[in-house]
Amino acid sequence: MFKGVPILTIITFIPLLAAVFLMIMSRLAPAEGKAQIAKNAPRVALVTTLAVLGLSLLLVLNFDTTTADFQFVENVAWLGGGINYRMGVDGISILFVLLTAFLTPLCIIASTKSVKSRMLEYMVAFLILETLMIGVFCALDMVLFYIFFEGVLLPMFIIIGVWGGKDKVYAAYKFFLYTLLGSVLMLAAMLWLYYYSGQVLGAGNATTDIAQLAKLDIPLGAQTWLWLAFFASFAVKMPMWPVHTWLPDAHVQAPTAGSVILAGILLKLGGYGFLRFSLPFFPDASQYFAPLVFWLSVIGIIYTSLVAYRQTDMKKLIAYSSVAHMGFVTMGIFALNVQGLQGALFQMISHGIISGALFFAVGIIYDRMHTREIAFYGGIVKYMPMYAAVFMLFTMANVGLPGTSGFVGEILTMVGAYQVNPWIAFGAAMGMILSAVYALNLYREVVFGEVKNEKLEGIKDMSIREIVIMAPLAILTILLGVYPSLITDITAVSVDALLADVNAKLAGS
Amino acid sequence: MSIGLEIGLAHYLVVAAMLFTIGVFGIFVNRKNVIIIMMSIELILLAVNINFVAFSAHMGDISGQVFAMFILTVAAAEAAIGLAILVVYFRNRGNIAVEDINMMKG
Amino acid sequence: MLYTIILFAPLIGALLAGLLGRRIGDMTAQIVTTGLLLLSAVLSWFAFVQVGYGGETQEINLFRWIDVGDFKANWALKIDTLTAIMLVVITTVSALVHVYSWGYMKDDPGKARFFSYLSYFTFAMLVLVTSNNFIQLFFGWEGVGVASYLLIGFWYKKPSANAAAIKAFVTNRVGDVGLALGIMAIYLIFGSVNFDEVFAQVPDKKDLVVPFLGMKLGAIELIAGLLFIGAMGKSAQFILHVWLPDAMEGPTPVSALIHAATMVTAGVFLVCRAAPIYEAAPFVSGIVTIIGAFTALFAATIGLVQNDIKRVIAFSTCSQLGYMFFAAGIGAYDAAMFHLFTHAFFKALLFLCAGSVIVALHHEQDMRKMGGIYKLVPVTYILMIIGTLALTGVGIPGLGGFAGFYSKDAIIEAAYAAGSAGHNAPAVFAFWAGLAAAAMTSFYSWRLIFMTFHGKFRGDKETLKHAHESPFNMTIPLVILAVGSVLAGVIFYDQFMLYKDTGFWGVALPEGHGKHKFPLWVLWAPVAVTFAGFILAWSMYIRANGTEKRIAAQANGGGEIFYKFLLNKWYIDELYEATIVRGTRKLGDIFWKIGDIKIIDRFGPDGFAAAALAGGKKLSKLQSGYLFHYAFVMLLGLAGIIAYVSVKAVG
Amino acid sequence: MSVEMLPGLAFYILSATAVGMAFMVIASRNPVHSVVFLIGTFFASAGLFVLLGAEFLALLLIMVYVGAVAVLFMFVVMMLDVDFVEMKQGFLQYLPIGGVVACILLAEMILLGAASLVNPGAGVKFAEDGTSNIEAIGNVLYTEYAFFFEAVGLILLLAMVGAIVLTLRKRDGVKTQNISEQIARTREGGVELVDIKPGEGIGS
Amino acid sequence: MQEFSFGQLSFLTGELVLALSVGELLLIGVFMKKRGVSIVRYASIAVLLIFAFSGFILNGTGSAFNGAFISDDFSQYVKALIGVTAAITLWFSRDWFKRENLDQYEYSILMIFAVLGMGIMVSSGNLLTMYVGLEMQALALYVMAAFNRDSLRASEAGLKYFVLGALSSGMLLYGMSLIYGFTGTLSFAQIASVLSGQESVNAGIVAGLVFMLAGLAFKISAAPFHMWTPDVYEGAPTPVTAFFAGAPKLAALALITRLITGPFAEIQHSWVQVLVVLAVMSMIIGAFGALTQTNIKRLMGYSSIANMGYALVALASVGAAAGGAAGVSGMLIFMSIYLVTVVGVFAVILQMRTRDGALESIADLAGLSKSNLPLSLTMTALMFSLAGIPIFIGIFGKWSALAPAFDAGLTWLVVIALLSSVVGAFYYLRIIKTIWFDDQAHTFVQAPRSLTFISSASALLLFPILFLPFIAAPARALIEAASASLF
Repeated sequence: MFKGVPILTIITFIPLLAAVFLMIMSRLAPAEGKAQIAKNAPRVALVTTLAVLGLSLLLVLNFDTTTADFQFVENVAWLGGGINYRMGVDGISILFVLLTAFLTPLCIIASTKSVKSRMLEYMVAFLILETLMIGVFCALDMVLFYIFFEGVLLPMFIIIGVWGGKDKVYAAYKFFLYTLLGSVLMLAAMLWLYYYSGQVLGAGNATTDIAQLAKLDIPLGAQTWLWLAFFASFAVKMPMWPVHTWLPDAHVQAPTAGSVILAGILLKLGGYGFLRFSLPFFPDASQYFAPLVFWLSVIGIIYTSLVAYRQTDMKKLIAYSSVAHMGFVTMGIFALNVQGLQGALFQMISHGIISGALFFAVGIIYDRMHTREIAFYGGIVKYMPMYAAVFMLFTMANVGLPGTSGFVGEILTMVGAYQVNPWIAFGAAMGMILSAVYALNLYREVVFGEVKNEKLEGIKDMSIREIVIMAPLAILTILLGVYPSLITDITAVSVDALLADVNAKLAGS
Repeated sequence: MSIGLEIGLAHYLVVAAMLFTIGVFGIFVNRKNVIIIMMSIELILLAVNINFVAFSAHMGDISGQVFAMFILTVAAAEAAIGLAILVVYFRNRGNIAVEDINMMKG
Repeated sequence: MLYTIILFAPLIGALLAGLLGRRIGDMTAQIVTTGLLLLSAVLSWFAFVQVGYGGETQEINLFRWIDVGDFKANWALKIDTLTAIMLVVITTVSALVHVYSWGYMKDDPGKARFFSYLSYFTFAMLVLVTSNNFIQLFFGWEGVGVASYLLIGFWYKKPSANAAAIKAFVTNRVGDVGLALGIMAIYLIFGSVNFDEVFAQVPDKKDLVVPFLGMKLGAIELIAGLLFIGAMGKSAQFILHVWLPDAMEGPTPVSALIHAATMVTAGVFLVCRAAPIYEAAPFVSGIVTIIGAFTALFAATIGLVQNDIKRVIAFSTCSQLGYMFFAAGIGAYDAAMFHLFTHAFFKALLFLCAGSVIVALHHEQDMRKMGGIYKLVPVTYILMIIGTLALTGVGIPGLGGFAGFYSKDAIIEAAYAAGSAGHNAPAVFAFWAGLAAAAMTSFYSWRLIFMTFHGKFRGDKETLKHAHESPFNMTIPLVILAVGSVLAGVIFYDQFMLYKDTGFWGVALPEGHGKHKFPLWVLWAPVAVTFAGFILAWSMYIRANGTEKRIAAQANGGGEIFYKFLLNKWYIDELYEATIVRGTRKLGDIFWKIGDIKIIDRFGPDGFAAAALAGGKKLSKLQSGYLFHYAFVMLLGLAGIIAYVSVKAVG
Repeated sequence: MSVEMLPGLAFYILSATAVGMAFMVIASRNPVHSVVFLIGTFFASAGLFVLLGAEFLALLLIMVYVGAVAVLFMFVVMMLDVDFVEMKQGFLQYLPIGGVVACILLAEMILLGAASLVNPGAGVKFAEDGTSNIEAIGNVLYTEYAFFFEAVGLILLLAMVGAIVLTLRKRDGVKTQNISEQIARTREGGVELVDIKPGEGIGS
Repeated sequence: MQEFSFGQLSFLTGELVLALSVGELLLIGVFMKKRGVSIVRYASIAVLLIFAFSGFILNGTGSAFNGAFISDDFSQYVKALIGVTAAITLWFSRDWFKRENLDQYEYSILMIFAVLGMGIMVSSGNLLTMYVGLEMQALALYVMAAFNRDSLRASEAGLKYFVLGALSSGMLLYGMSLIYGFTGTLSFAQIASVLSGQESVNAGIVAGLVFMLAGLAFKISAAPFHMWTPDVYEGAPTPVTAFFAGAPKLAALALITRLITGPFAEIQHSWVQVLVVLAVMSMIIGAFGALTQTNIKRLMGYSSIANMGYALVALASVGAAAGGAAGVSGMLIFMSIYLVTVVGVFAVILQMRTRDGALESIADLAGLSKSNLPLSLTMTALMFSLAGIPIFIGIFGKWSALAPAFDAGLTWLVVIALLSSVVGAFYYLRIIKTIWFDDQAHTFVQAPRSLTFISSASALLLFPILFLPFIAAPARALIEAASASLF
């Protein structure tokens, strides 16, 4: 269907074009017309992102799940020196494209009411953000990947900083510099890879093609350092313990949609990076460091779950729980077996949906009461029964209840990890208990109980707009929990190929 | 014959080095007067000239002397501009104490 | 199709009532859910006959679920006798509870929600028992946990209800973690999570030793142990029993359905389902026996002194579950299942009767404020007596008796048999513990009857005026259950226990042990201790205003140490509160306020930022603005570089 | 003392003078004295040039420096009318550390420069073919070095432009005649018609 | 000895045009008074553009005056950049000077002189050429720094710049004299042949080289010869600072490139060390020094110090056997992008003006995004590009500059560079933060079209224009040809 059509480029850059369009319109408009354009900006953004969603769906429908090759490949000479504009998707990346395309329109809908100022800029930032996020998952060139990967920081920085809460500046800085620090080490490693490809393939043939680089046989000593450098970046992005502290701050300060994107997509960049770079490029180092990752993951799961339990701010609690859930992802990835990898992929997608939904849920009451203090609330089920039901669903999904998508990822990653080291699975299983503790506690404090705070009297239940946001998320949560093959069928071949590749390299060295 | 009076290239180079050092020294030890600094610069250039001429004479190659000549010329131009800047500064500031030239720092 | 309807009818009911509850109204929701469940129940009996008597077992694959590498689990129905029994128990009790709730929840504003939860619970429980693999079982396992959480916390305004709900869920989760780990171990060792494939391989892996958490364990023993942890959580066995008494915060029908008849028996079901594994794991089976027996005893001791009517029954449940476990532990899976079956009837009956009493007394649950109301609620009184007779296992060996008589005695006899076969100390312990618990069961059951229905009324007189017998929709289910309590033993004893002849169990359980000959004292001992318990209760609570005296004594002195120890449930809640709960909170605080803020942030990002800024300040101080400094730095740099290069390059 | 020793002796005297005077340039408190010492330095250096056989450059040095640069310095010193009394203290304050660095630098320069000569003792040569120094320079200056000559000419032009830009001031209030402006004067520029509204005057 | 022919003059067409126009323009300026100022300015811009592109148009490669003046692809490319940036900075200076009452035609003339000097520097094939070029450039810049002669800060900047610049040219000259003395020639080509014949390097040559590099390091404000930079950046008139930040740096870097690929290619072990030291110190001092700055021009000064560090990393890797051409082209790519960026940044700074006058404090940018969205977007793009945050091409500049370092075995240098860039990101972010997050401080007056055009064009170049394959690839081919011509 898409023969000869640069569909990935189109999907990636449509939002950017829309952003440029909005900016130009606002620039050209007379002063009194500017307000009008700002008012219509969400509509433009919504239409655009829905178009992207539609195209992404078409893309997935046209995706051939029987091959592990990259599909819809584009390859254009670009910056020279072996740096080409290479785009393509495989089973590992395509779902992230879809996830991004899926979450962004919801964010836009959610923001139409909750964002009070500078609507135009907000929409532009989100559209740019979408381009970058989709780009990350489509990029098959290291430089291109880096550009998208890091570029994401920039609209996010603005989003947190401009539309954020009280300590937005601190949070924005922390978010930005923390992740940047990790990423520059990755950049150093990328530069080294580039240099090394020149060494191996002959001068002048140096390349940044991910597929070609994956074929290189990198010496063991170098692998160690390179792996650590990439790890520095991805671990911060994930985020893994102990480099997670930026996340709660960023989440708390970011506007609702920002949190959704942050938890839903940005955290996945790290996991995706592990799959795309660390494993195929440095299989030996990955194996060597797998225990380290395991322990960090498990410590992270337990530690952050406990911390989450003590939070007094809803968003912070969910943010910490995100860290814990990402622990399952890293654990699964470095189990280096089918269940682990598939589970990690699944967990990422599912967490994208669930945590997104939870942040939306917090946003719904935040929009009404303008506080995220848990203690402020209580008993809102009385006025918001529908909200309570939806919130319950996602709380349970967050807890990893079977039948919701949260379960599948957790159990698969744990099955994967158990095969390597039962201790790890045991530790992660502790996280299962603790997640119940903090999630249900949150639910109890906010939703159940008597209405003690009179400000809560008559708080309105979910509006149509909010239902429109939550419904698809709820449906997907259950659908994926009941029929996870929707995802695992798409990822299976690619994951198998990745594993085969890694194992072949491990056997060879 | 006394060794000390056998004059070779090295002697000239040492003299030039000393003049150069004095010039440099003059720049950062002087705290009071910018004009002295300007003169120090002339000393540095003089040291360089001695070097060039000595090498030129030593090798019998005239280009070193031509170079020195151009340095002289440029030095004159430089002095002119330097002094012009100094005059401008003096007009604005009212004195030329080196210790007072620290409006911009940090 | 039959089984599909049985399974999904409750789900449909739950969804309709839950999602559209407010649109279609409470009444419609009630009708829909109850109707669908009745349908389900009727079909279940049909299926029970088909499977149990017709020997028709089958597996129905619905659709794929998790399918990753070899890790495959389908949504499927596995129908064998074990399942069929559970189907009957679940749907029947559930249907009756639905009906009962029409009356019990009459004035509650959240009726649709309540029925939705009930149906949802039934669905989850059905999924659990019809599963053909461990993963689906786990789905049901956790599903019932959630349903239980929702139902315990049904009255969400009550903080105690909320706390109890969370406690139930979290404690269950602890067990679930064991189960999950067990499933992972199963997958690792057998390469599959399907029951048939796993059980078929058990003999091959008998001697396999695997490392687990630094220990070397027999693979099968390990799996059995982990699965049992799951079972302990769900079935409220000692250590993980703490949630069950608190669960009584929920509406009484819930207690009857979930915390007596069905969910709590899931653990027993699991052990029986995994019988091939436990058969191959003698050590863990011994542990199961000990824990079961100890729980039977332990819960009974606590039951002796409780004052909340529902709590007494709850501890009784706990105790009875102990019986089932030690039966399973000694290999008498048939007896365990039989007791499960009969217990479902009389325990549900007891709970619902208690509910009837509670409703009659305007939601008063404290037995100290009851008394002498048998005339006001005669039906309930009679039915409760029946339930008590069934629970305490009244009957005459050789002639017959109430349901409990058959099943409980079967267990005690099986324990004796296993113990007397030698080399089975746990079984011996179980036998004596079982007897002791039987005595206590009798005591606390009669104590309950006496305190509730006899003597003088001790509560608010105003309440007494409005006390009335329950409506029909509440009493009819009671009657049906009472019938079951009386007859379930008699009718099904042969099928359950003598299946060598009937072929009732089919392939669902390992080969049974056949009929034993027991010494006469073994046959009579349970009856004897039961009678002893009754006499003691009567003498303490009926004779000469016993109840009032006791209550007065408690109010004055608080009783002796032993009494307090029992009343406070061996102080286990307090122990957990002091260690685990507070430890968790403390640890969370430490990690957050010290770990994250004082260590990671302080030495990480904030520290770096501060250091960089300090460095920047130093550096800009060096930039003094003075010409001579600048020149000096240049010269210094020049001299330094020359020195460096001459060392590096020239040498 | 033989005649051969004369150049050597002259070198020592001249170089000692040059260095000494150079030191006095930076050490003397009065800038006027500094300028004088500077001139002395240049004279001594010119002597060294003569010793090296670069007579033309020696003359040039004196002409350019003494005749132009030093005079310029003097001119500026006088013009700026700096308060000389203030220029007294502070000289020795930073001397030690500065001296150490200067000495290190000097040592390095001598060690790496003069001491690394392949033949440090070799004397200087003079033009072999007997052409005089000025002739030799003249031969190449406008041929081989014509480009540089032109370029340096531009630098002088630049210096001129620069110095003028910086220092030339048009003073206000100094009336000069501008003929072209006077001739180009038109009615539009010279006459202003003002529409005076009643009661406002033309004050504003 | 090569005979002089007029054909050789075609190699220096650009320089000749500049030199000849100086006289004409001076006359125009003198006689046309007020009107002459803008005529001279536009004429100068035209002349500078002719200078920039004459090399490409005539495309003559070769050398004149016995190899003293070299014209090759490298010099053509660098001159094109220098000419264009000079023309742009001259163009956007107009408004500022007018408003400050400083509009004088001499400024254009000085600019031409400076560019002429740079042209000579870039093309030099001889120590004397190099010196003449450097001095011409330097003298013009001294005057330009103090151009606002009624401002104390400008004259102080000029004075500092002059004194330290003279000191540096003294060092440079001293180095030259040593080189001359120890190789016996002024010509680059002959120096190279003398050095290639030697087995071991004479310490005098090393010393001479270090002195020369120290002198040149001053021109590119590499630490520890950077001290003048912040002060002069702050004090000089803003358009002059804009000019300082770009063209002279490139010219001096090109000169260093010429030295290390030409005469001293054989003794790379001596200069690699120097460049590495300079690079490390520059990157660190540039990064940390800027952290506490409040004046945006000063901050840009430190920023340029840090950026020169990256460029030096590229040059240091020229010493590697394999990385030579890659190092040079890395430097050229980096500097090309850097020039685009700084021109843009200063175009923005020039727009910081209220009715009361020009502003230069970072705090004055507060809340700019509320009052002037296009300008703040532009500034954001520029800052992110400088910080090396992708989607702007700045990161590719860094990539190109740092990649060759691996060939030279300077991995740790890359790591230092990248880590220091994180520190650097901190202060660039501060500007962005001020623009977007803070409450509005001022409303700037409407900026002239030239400025807005330049600033937004620069931002657009950083993204997306330079990313377009059909622009990026030819540009890179051009740069690679330029750097290949040195080897």
